[in-house]
Amino acid sequence: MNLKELYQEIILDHGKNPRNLRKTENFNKDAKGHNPLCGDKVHVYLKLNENKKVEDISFEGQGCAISMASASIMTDLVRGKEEKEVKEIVNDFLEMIKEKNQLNNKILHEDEKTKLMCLSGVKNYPMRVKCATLSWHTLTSAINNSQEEINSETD
Amino acid sequence: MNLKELYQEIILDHGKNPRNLRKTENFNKDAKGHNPLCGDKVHVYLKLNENKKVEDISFEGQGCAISMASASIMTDLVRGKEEKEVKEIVNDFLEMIKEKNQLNNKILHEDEKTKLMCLSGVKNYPMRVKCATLSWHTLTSAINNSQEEINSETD
Amino acid sequence: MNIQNIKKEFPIFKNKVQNNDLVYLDSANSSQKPLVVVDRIYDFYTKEFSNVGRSVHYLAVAATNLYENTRISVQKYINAKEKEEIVFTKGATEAINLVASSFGQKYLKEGDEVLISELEHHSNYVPWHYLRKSKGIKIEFAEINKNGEISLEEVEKKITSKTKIIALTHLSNVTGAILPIKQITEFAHSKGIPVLVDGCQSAPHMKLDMQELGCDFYAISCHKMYGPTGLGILYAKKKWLEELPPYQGGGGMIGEVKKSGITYGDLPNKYEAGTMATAQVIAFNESIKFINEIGIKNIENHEEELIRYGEEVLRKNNSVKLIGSPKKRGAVLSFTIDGIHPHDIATILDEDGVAIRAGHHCCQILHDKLDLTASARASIGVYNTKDDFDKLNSSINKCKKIFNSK
Amino acid sequence: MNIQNIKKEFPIFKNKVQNNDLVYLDSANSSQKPLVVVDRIYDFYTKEFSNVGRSVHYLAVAATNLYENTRISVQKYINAKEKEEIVFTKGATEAINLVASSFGQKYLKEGDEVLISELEHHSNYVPWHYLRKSKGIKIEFAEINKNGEISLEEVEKKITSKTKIIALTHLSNVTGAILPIKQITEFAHSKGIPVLVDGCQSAPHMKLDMQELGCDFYAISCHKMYGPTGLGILYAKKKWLEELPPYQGGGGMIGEVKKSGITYGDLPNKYEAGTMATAQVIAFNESIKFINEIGIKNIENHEEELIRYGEEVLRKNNSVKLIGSPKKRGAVLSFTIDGIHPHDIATILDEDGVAIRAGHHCCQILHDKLDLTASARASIGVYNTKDDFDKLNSSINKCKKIFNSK
Ligand SMILES: Cc1ncc(COP(=O)(O)O)c(C=O)c1O
Ligand SMILES: Cc1ncc(COP(=O)(O)O)c(C=O)c1O
Repeated sequence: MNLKELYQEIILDHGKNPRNLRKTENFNKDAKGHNPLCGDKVHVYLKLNENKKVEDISFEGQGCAISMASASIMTDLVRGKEEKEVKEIVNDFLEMIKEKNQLNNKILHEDEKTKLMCLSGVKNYPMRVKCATLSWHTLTSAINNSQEEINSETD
Repeated sequence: MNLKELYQEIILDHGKNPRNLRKTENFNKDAKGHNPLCGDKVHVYLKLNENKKVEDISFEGQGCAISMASASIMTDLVRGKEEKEVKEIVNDFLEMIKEKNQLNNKILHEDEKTKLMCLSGVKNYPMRVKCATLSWHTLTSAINNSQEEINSETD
Repeated sequence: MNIQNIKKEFPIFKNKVQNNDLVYLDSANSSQKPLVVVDRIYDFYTKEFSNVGRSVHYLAVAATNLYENTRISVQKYINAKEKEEIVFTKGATEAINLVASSFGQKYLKEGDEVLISELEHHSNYVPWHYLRKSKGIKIEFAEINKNGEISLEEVEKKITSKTKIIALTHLSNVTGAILPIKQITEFAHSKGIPVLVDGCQSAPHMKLDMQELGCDFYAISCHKMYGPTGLGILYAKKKWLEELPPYQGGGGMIGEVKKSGITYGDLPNKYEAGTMATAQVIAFNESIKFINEIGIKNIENHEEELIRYGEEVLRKNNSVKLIGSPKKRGAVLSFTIDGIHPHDIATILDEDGVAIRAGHHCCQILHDKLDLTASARASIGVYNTKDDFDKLNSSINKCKKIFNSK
Repeated sequence: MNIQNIKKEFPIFKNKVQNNDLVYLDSANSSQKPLVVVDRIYDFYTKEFSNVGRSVHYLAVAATNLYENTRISVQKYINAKEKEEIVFTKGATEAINLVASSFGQKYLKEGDEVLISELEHHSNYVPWHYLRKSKGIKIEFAEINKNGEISLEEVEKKITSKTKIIALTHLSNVTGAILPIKQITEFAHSKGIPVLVDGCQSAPHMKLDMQELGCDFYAISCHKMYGPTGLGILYAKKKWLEELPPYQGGGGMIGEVKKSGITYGDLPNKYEAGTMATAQVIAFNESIKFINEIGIKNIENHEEELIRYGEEVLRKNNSVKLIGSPKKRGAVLSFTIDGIHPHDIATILDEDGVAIRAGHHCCQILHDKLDLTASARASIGVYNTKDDFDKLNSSINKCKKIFNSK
């Protein structure tokens, strides 16, 4: 285990000053996520334009450094992508966190991937994986516009 | 432990051929007893005359050799005694079975006491004490004419 | 593992009980425990103990993983479709109470019928009786045939348009009859009726396959399955666990809690309120490993041969009367002896170290039907041998001698 | 037994956890187990195992006696009037569910009120919520004062003519506040209202005297009290156990069972359906002996000093905010650190072997009230020392360094 890998500068920075922590005006998709065990909560707002491109994305919520950083980085990386691409990024990220050691998608630039890989430190902290994935699951749910609230418990 | 002490001739005899296994006609007191764990059942019938003397006593029921012999011997010894005396005998018996090693009452003759002491072998078989005492508790309940059924579990 | 040497895995047989070798024929009541299971409990408490699920520290994470590993082992062992279909309870009794309570609350109303059988253990009758009292439902009893079995036809006959659930034992703890659960379930489902199976007596002895069996609910008692006391399992098809209301309320089973209302957690958490039997769940994984290492098929063969032998021995003993003669008999042999009450039999046998059970075995309805107040029961586990039945038999002969029975 | 050496009785502290000495500050979640308790489980399973109550053979009789001996020990330990007032459950959660279900069924109807508090653990709220849903009762919340306490006056204020039962924690598992249960009970009884006490957090730490306390129901979690998992205790005044309907139905709790109806067994059997947690009950006797040998008064003194020390240490650490400042604090210290989420704290502490809990501790209502989503909690047992708080403190400083917090 390695705390330094978990709490990298980037994580601490995004955790302390999360980007896109607000509510998108005129959002047309949204979903809530919740981890009943620890009480972490996130609400993701999306504005897709007519071409199904992410015009804006934001989130509200409370949580640990990992979950805030994860949501912050996610919203940064996903803006401007098409719905299909977003789904691919999400899946790639979730697979990386759970099994693989790298990101395979062809959508993100190398520097974006490097940023995202900063979250891979949670792999050594199984109880914290949920913190890192909650906002991502919630994003999926927002895109699918499924009404049910995401419980990170199902991870 | 000693099986011979438990299954003395007298016990086996009374167990096999219980005396007073019938229903007293015109009984004026009765009670039912039951051991929920093993299913043993006994129904004691009493006929007290105007002087509160036991004119007749009988029982119906099913159970092991110990419980049948105990009911059989009990009914034999109690007939003709006064209510007060019956209570004393019952208490003396119950104390003997549970703690003491002898019978102290002045009502029964020595040979009657010897007969009753045959039941003392159950002292070495804690799970069987209930078999020996069920009919006695039921007799008490019949005398007190309390309506509730006796559960040997309360021993 | 060699089935002939299996007894060595059970430390209890190393010591004398009242100067006798223990002849343990009371496994239907509760089985003995192999050393691996006891060791696991010991190690968990002395080296790894923590509560599960709630803390993020190392011990808690490790314990949570161990706990969930058992769930996966159970899932695989009984071939459930998903691990969320495995709910840990304090025993089979609680598992059945859970279903009766939650199903009853949502789906049963006055006049509805629950179909059980005359073979049922009190644990599969009393919970339904509660609904009879609170909701005015009716309980119907499928009746035994002369072999002490419940046939498919009998169940079919007793189903009416009001039957809302069927709850049956898989293997009778008295007659040893194995019920045709698969066929019953198929028929029941064709009528849209769910089936609960009391698997207490089958689980330790038979290969279990929930997807093959098709039933909706299956209750297991871990302490009868070489596992620790205080633990049971409810298998339930996911759709039921999703649809039914939760049972007990408390920590760990909630989603969000507000003064005004509550949402419930995901499966199977929704049904696991409060601190669970952590150490027992973790140790039960060893019970499953133990069974798997021998192979349940090997256990089945061993026990089948054994019970056939026992049946033969007792049949040859005149004045012993076997209760039930099912075509396929599970690990149970109940009997009476003319002129000797089962309690007296058990006491005398005990003096020789032969442990059997005497009583109604929590089956008063069945004993009433058979016009018995009690019976004696010898039941086996993987550690028993033919020798045990020989000893049983010679102790029975001692009983007869004491009672001067022929 | 010397309280300074008590840690040696707990084998878990003999091994390193991830190369660190274990600093276990999560006892409010579950306590570690002294060797005597683990050994008892081991010996019971390996040398004496049998199910209780149901068979008459030697092992069964011995196990039954051991089982009942624990009941008597518990009775004496909490000074209950009679041993029949002690019911074994699978946990405190089940104990409270039992009361809510049985009491609710018999005595509660639409519009009735149940008074609980904002301090309650979900286990003392969700069971009452069920009655809100099924019966339309109302749940009232006594509110905390600024110290995180529930005062007698607040309870008095919230009682109305519709209040039918009061259910309160004895010691808050978050603020550490100890409630004036005796005074509350006296007042409640003067209005004819029974009182249930959630004793999960008090039982391991305080002298208990049911007759002195006067409450009607008291729920205990054995795994928090140096005992095995999967076991709890419900103390209930005999008159309630007599009057209330049984909870779960099954073997062992019945009187007579017929197709047409059922009568129930005597106390406490009526409430102990199915095979109980035999080994756990028997081992719990050792937990009580363990506590008695140290002396609960000595434990109280030791822990009081310790928690005062811990409080001081944390108060001195700027940016640590304690939750609640009750006049008399139990074995719990909850806190937050500005700018660092409790989950992050717990993870960083864990790296040093310091095990605390982070989250809402099953008290969402309270956290909502305090406008927190989560908190960190250090809680102690008899094995803790001042050194543990020093280590906690230096690990907290490490957190602050990582997070650049002042
Ligand atoms: C105050 C309080 N009440 C109730 C409970 C529930 O106890 P258990 O989970 O052992 O059933 C706990 C512990 O989790 C507690 O701290
Ligand atoms: C057929 C059957 N059903 C249910 C039970 C109840 O199981 P438990 O007592 O473990 O809850 C038993 C065992 O006692 C049983 O044999």
